[in-house]
Amino acid sequence: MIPESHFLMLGAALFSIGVFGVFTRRNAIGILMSIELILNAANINLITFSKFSASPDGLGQIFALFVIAIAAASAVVGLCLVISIYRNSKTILVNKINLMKW
Amino acid sequence: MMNGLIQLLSSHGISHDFIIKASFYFIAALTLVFALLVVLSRHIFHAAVYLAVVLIGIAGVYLYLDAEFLAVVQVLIYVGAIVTLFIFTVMLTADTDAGTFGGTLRRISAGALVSLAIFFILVRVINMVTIWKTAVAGASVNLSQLGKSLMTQYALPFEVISLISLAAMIGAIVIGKAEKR
Amino acid sequence: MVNLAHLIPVFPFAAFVVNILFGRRVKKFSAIVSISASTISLCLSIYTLVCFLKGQGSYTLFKWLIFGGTSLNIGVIVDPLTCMMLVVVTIIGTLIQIYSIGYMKDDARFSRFFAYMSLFMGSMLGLLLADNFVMLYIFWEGVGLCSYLLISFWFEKPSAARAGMKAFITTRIGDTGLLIGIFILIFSAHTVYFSELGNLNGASPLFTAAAILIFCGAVGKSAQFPLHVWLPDAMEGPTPVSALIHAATMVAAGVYLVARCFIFFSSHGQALICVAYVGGITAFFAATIATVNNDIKRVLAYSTISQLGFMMMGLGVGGYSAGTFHLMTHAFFKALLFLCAGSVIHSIHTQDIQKMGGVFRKMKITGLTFVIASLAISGIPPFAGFWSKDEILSEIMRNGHPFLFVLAAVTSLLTAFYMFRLIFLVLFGKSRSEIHPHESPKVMTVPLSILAVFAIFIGLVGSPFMNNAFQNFIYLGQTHESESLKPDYAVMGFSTLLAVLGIGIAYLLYILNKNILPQRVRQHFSPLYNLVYNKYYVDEIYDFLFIRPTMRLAKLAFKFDLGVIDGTVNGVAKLTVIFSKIAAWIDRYIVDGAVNMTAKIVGIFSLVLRRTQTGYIQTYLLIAFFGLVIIIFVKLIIGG
Amino acid sequence: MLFPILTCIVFLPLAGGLIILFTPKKNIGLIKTIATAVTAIDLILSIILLINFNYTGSSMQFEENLSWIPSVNIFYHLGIDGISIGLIFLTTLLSFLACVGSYSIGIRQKEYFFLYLLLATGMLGTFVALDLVLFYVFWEIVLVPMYFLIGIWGGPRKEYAAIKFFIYTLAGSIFMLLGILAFYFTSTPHTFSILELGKTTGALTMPIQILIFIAFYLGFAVKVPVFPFHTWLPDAHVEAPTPISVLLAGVLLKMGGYGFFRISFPLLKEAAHYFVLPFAILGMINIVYGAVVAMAQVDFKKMVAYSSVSHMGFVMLGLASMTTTGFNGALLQMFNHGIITGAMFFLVGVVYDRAHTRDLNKFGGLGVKMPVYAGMLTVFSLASLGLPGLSGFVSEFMSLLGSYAAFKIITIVSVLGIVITAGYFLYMLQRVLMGPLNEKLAGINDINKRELFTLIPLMAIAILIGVYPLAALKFQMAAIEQLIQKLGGMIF
Repeated sequence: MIPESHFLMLGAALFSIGVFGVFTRRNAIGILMSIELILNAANINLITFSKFSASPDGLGQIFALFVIAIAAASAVVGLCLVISIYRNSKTILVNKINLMKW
Repeated sequence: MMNGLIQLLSSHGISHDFIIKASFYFIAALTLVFALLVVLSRHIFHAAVYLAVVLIGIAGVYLYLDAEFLAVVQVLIYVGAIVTLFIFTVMLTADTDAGTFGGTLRRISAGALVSLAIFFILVRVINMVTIWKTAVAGASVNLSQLGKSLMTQYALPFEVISLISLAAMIGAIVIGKAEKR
Repeated sequence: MVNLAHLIPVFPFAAFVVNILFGRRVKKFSAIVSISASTISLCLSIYTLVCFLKGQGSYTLFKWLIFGGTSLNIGVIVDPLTCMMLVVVTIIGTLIQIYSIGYMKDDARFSRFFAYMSLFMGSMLGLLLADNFVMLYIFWEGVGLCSYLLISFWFEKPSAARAGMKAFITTRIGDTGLLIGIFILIFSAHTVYFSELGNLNGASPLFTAAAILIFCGAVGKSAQFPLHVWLPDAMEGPTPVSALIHAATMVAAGVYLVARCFIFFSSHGQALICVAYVGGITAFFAATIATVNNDIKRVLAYSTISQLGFMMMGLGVGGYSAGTFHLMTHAFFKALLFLCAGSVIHSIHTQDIQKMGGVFRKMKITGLTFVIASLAISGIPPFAGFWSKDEILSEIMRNGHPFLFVLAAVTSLLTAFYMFRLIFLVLFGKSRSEIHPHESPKVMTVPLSILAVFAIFIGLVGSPFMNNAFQNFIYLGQTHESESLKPDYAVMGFSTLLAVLGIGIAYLLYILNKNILPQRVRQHFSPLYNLVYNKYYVDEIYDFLFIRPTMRLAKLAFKFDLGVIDGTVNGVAKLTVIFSKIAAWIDRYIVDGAVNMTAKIVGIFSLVLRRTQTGYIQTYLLIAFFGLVIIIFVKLIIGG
Repeated sequence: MLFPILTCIVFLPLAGGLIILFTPKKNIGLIKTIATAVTAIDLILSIILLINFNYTGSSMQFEENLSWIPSVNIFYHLGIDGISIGLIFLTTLLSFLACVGSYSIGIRQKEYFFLYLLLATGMLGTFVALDLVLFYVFWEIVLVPMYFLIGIWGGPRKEYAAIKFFIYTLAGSIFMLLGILAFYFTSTPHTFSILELGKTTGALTMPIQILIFIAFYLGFAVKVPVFPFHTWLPDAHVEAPTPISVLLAGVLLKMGGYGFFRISFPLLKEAAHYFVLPFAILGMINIVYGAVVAMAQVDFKKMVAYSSVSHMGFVMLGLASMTTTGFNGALLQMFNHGIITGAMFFLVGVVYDRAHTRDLNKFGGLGVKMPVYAGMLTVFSLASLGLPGLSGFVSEFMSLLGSYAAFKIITIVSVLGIVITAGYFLYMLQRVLMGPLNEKLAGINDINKRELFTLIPLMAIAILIGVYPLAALKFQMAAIEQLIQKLGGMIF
């Protein structure tokens, strides 16, 4: 059997790639994608734990379901924001959107 | 469904265990590569496609974790709905700015450094944690059990999730609507 | 025989209060008030004399002051010396006050004059009656005050004001000596009363010092040698004042004091000798100045100093009765002399004898009394002066003081000379300037004639013809061993000879060849003449030695006070100001500097941080995660 | 004593002051009547005090003792004995007369009379307080109004004089505060009361006693004033308005001397004996130096100020003598000096109001134009130069006599000081009264009824004490005797 830590390694790797993506991506959508990656990494961990630990009724998997639902909701909202930003300032490059900058 | 596939392969004389391991590592490597591509690709459209591939890979990994329902759900929702949504958005905002990826080298290196650091920390933590060593490989969870617990024990979160989805929908419509002058 | 002695000074004081308070309204009447007061005192003193003869002694009245243990009671001393002085002072006082009605008739402050006169009478009588040193000192100063007030009576004249001040301060210097003497007596001898002075026989040097200090008080008051400068200037006051105070009574107080503590002095020999010599020097010294002075009153003033010196000499050689006898007789004829001079000045309004001459023809009575008085003072036999001066001369001879005897002889010669120089210049010869003398009014001439009678007959009281009644009276009750009373004819003859010689020289110089001889004498001995004429420059010396340096010292002290002490105070103030400036500077640059520095640091620091606010969300996320990483990393290392 | 007479005397002026605060500013007449009435009642009270004060007892009389700050053991403790009775009467008398004398104040009468009454309270309080803290409080209360009184109604250099006065006295009083605290901490049952401290003085070791004595000395020496600290006095006097300089000279100088009598000597016996010689020398310097400097003065008021320095020298001398006569003389000298110098300043005020100058050379021949004034000035000048028959002589004579017992040379030098005193007073009389009339002052008119009213009582007292000194001495005899026994001085 595949040892449980490998799955966790995979999750960790995905997580760090997602984080790297968030830091370096200049495009708002790119950032959102990276966030999806991060969420999936979390899901992997959840399911791994539900499989290897003695949780009775697949708690991890239920939780993962919920995560997916929320991820979907957040993605939707994020994208709408991106579209409205685009409509306002014709760009979604993060370093151009700096109204908040003092 | 996973066991069926394995039987199919083992009959061809490759030992049962080796097959599982090899296939898993292959899928994992594949996922990671495409994940990197998502992050590093110059064109945002390519990134979206690569994202889809990564998500399918992850679905595959779920199978190894005896979470068939989730794999299906993953593929169905994530890839089907969310990635398509991304692609729509990309189309809508066809930003002419070339080189979506980039930014100064300094920022990239800083980002890389931080993410690597996080990765090492996580790895360190994984190795440190010992409770899993004792845990025995739990029985797989069949779907009906999942459905029952969802409806009985976790009814409240289930309702909350529905509310969140509703809120997200309304929010999206409101933001998406063109402002009246 | 109830004791009324203590009432004697009360009446003059009452008259003083009346005149001072109601002076302006009562105007002329004030003279009557003060004269009646002094006549009452006269009767009382005669009454006290009579009581004394019947054996009434001194008595104490009430407690006045408490020093720690001992308490000081006020009392009255009634003994031969006091009775004699009381009678003399009241007689002369009354006569002079009558005289001054005429003299001061048209003066603006008539009532104030009489007020001061009765104040003087009161304090003089008080002084005579005081039975202890403290009371004596109080009236002593009181008398000094009156002389100050009366000398500077016409205070519009600055010279009068200065003379008054000079008199007061000089006598005051003498009084401090007296005060210290009293302290010594109170502290070491534990006694203040004259009666207890007798039993201080222990001749310790401290008591001798006390005796000399007390004598120093007498020197101040009786204008003896070092402190005589004030008497000639005191002539600024009206003539009756000079007559009463500066001839008869006050100046005699010094002699009275020495006589009063004669027992104390005699038990300490050195003090007595010192008295004698000071007296001798003063007598001779003053007589020389009198011979050349041209102001009629100043001549008489110097003659008073000389006669006082004579009395001091008498007492000094141990002649208690001789001294006191001369004191009594001198009081009469000196007062008479002053009053005559007063009436002369009153009529011709000048005091310079060079301008006078031939006054006798117009002022018969004044002239005659003037001559009688001069005869008395020069010591011509039948008159008073002869007997008392002769007594002193014989005493000096008997107690074996050759040098003093020569001094006394020369002085009496000079006395006769300057008196008759005065007589010839003023009364006889031609008047040297257009003066038109006229006889003084009755109110002035009557006292003159009464005093003239006294001047003639008072001497007989002590003469052998009335078997030395005065001497016995003075010594009543006390054992008197020193004086032998047999008349010493040799001395009598010698002194009469001296007197006649003096008069002859004066006659020779001033009448016979008018002013040839005096001029020639003057040129011949000009340096000596100038020295004597300028009163041996004593005033100038004093001024140079004492007055100017004190003023300079005062100014110096004031400058010192201002400069140094105020200087230090202001210096301290400036110092604090400088300190505060430095403190302000420090505060501004260092403390403030530190504050600004921190501000700058914070500024720099914030600049650094500011750069992180790039506006990219990613950088914020990066920093956040970076923080997370560090925290976990540290936790891991430490957590282990 | 059921009726708290002392508290009334002390706080009546303050009450009057408060009433004045409420009276309208314009109504000057009312203000003046209130002030005069209050001070008059105060005077009557102090006379009542005098009448039923029993001379024989040397202990505290009319004592009032309430706890004020119990936690720190401070009591509101009042009481008088032979030493303070005379000064109380002097203070009430002078404040009444000076109040009458203040009618000539032209500006801001309301504040003036309020501050004046506050000052009166402060002064009275100092003399009756038997608790060190209460004493210090009253001591400071006196400073503030005096500062304003000099600072606002003063002459040309008033600010300088006021500040100098204030800081000088304050500096001194700070040391005094140290002394008080030292007393508090060294006394076993931690008390401020002068009486208790008096009983337990044995406990203090010599060096502590010396330190405390020096601390108190600085506080009191500034007030007396003693030689090096006297330069504030002439400035303060010259610039202060007449009635204020009367109070300043008449009463404030006595607070220093009183301090020595009440605190320094009885409570610090050994230290007092230790410092006797410097006291005498300082006293001598005060007398001679004060007299000499006064001789050189041209300003009338400054001359009288320096004469006060000289007269207070006798107080120091009397204190140094450690004999009953010396102490009696010193205490009486304070009383007499208050009366005489108070009158002198009134007289200076009279001339200043008419001629608007204090330069002695500008006067001349006033005797003709102002005979009554001339008489008054002569009497008081003679009193202050110590002419027998007037009060000045008695106290000077006793102080000198007392100090002669202890220090022979110093007394002799001080006696010479008297001659110089006679010198500068007569020199002043000569310049002011005698000589030709100065034409500028031709139109001058004589002393008026009100000014005369302020001077008559003072003259009466001066003559009374001069002629019959037992009248004043009998009050203080017992208290001085007891103090000397405690100090172990000579009963000479």
